[in-house]
Amino acid sequence: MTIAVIMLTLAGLIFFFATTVGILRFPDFFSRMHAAGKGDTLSSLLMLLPLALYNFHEFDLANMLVALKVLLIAVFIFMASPTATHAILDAGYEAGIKPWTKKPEEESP
Amino acid sequence: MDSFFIGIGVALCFLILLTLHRAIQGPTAIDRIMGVNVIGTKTTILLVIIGSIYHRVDMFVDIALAYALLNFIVTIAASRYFHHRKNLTSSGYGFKFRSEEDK
Amino acid sequence: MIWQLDFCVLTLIVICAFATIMVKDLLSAAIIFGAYSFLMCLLWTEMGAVDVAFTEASVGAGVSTVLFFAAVYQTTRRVGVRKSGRMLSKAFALVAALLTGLVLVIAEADFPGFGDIFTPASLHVSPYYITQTLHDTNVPNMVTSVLADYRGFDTMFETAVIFTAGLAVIAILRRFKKEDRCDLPEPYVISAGYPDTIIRFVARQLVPFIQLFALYVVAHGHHSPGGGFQGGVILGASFILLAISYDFKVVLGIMSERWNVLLGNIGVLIYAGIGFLCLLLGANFLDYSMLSKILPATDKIMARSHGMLGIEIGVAIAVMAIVISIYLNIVSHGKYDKGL
Amino acid sequence: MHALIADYNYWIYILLMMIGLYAMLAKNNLVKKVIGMSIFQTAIIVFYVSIGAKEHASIPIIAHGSGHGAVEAAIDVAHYANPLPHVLMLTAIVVSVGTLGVALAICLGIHRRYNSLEEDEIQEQLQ
Repeated sequence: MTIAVIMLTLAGLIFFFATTVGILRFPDFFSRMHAAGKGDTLSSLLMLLPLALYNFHEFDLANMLVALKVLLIAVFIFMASPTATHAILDAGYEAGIKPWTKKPEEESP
Repeated sequence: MDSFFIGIGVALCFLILLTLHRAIQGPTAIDRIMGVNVIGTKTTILLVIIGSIYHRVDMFVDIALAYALLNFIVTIAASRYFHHRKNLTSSGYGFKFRSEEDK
Repeated sequence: MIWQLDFCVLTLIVICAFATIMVKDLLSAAIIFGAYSFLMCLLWTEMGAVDVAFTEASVGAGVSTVLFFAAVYQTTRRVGVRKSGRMLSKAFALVAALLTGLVLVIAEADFPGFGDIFTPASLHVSPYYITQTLHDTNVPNMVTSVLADYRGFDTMFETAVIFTAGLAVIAILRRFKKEDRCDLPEPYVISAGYPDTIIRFVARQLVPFIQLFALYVVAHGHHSPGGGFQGGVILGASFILLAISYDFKVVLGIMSERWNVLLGNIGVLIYAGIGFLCLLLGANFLDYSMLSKILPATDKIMARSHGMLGIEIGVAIAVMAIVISIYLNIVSHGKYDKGL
Repeated sequence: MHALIADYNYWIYILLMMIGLYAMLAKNNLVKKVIGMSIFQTAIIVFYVSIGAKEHASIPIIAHGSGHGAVEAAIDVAHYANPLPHVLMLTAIVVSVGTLGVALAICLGIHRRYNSLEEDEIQEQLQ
């Protein structure tokens, strides 16, 4: 159990790190949003799952409730985070950010 | 196990620092919104981790849930701003936007 | 307290505060201030102040940031260019801030260390609260019992302060001209802006759960962090979510201005009314133990617990109404026509 | 190292207070001043909550304490954080949102009248 918790947490941390690198290194808003939206949702699940598991060490009604609540956060993030990503992307598109292309001097006058 | 979780927490703090760079430096305001949203998600995780360190997770999940919730509301509110006011920059008053618009 | 996290979070907070002050765009400042509040919430949690963290998460990170957005939306994002004549006042401000810092640093040498068990603050009355709360009130959450029972007067007038703030916002902003007054709200007005189906759908699914969660926070505040303030703010935030994702008038259809002010009144009156009820039953003001005379099957200890629940409900109603009222007034500039 | 842990919170609160005070005094923009006020408030809250923290202490909620009238073994005071600063600061945070609302309402009222949020521009119009 402990090994599973550690492995999943480290996997979540790696995905968080990838998200952060993506946010820092990608060239324009849309690609950064791509990293933020996907990596965040996945890695939050990967982090919350072992935390739920860690609290479920004894089979007990109270522990089960806590584990379910932790998973409820994951469910909520899975509903809210893509919507938030969509909202931000839509706002960026409406505000007129131009997507990045490989040859910016040809695309944008 | 506690020291493992503390290590994870410090690592997440470091990642928050990196994301904060984007949130502070970010060329446009929308980049900042994105950065703050990502910080919010990381902080939600950190709250549950702190609960694990205290061995009282049942007391911390409510905070984390409320937190995820209000992070969502803040993000929606911030993005709705741009549906009504379509200027990315604050009318060009002396702010260093090293952004795409300069090209 | 976990000092490793303490160091990291405090450093991040200082960076955030600097950035908030330095950035030359009000919307960006509001966004970074949101991040600042998020990190503050983390700091409270790490120091073990879960109720404070809950309040900060709902009030600071949620509602204040949205209020800043609303204010910037209604005014301008522009931060003016620096004039050369202001260097003197800037220098003066810097000197004043540095002097304050110097005085505080000198005073800081006498402070007890962080994490010291025997600080003066935790010596006099606080051990009584910690040891006696279960015995006196049967409420495991000391913060709730101190907030609602031992220091009930304090909280009552804090609620009154919130109510006064709501009234002040209405008095400053609300415009009652005939042409400004909005007509009766229709239930499903599509706004002229962007009927964003995805956001609307998700918000419609989420709002009932948010409100249920808020009621749970109010009712379960005796056993876990939470209580009237937090639950009320989350209830208000659910209405704010509705106002943002749908139309402004949908919220007005559910919770009109008259109802808002009325609910604010009712909340404060529930609080004070329970106090006067105790007075009528022969106890002191806000001494809930006498409520056992009228509540069925409760002894004096449980009566205190139930009395706390009653005033938490009152606080929640008042705070919800005031948060909605402040938001609606600021985002529509007092005209109640359309919002963010 | 130990001295650093003992004092770090207080240094940061002093720093935040200085930042807030500087913003309130020096910034030309009214909303920036309001943000400075909020930072000042949080600095005070940091101070209070730091006072209440205890080393190796749990959160101020009694564990397994819900059974009616059942006061088990004696509760160790050092085992729970001090709840009193938490209560005071909890209400302070909620009041801060009230003051924030009023301050922003005043800013909006000023902007309606003078069409500007800058202090010097408003003063020019006043003269």
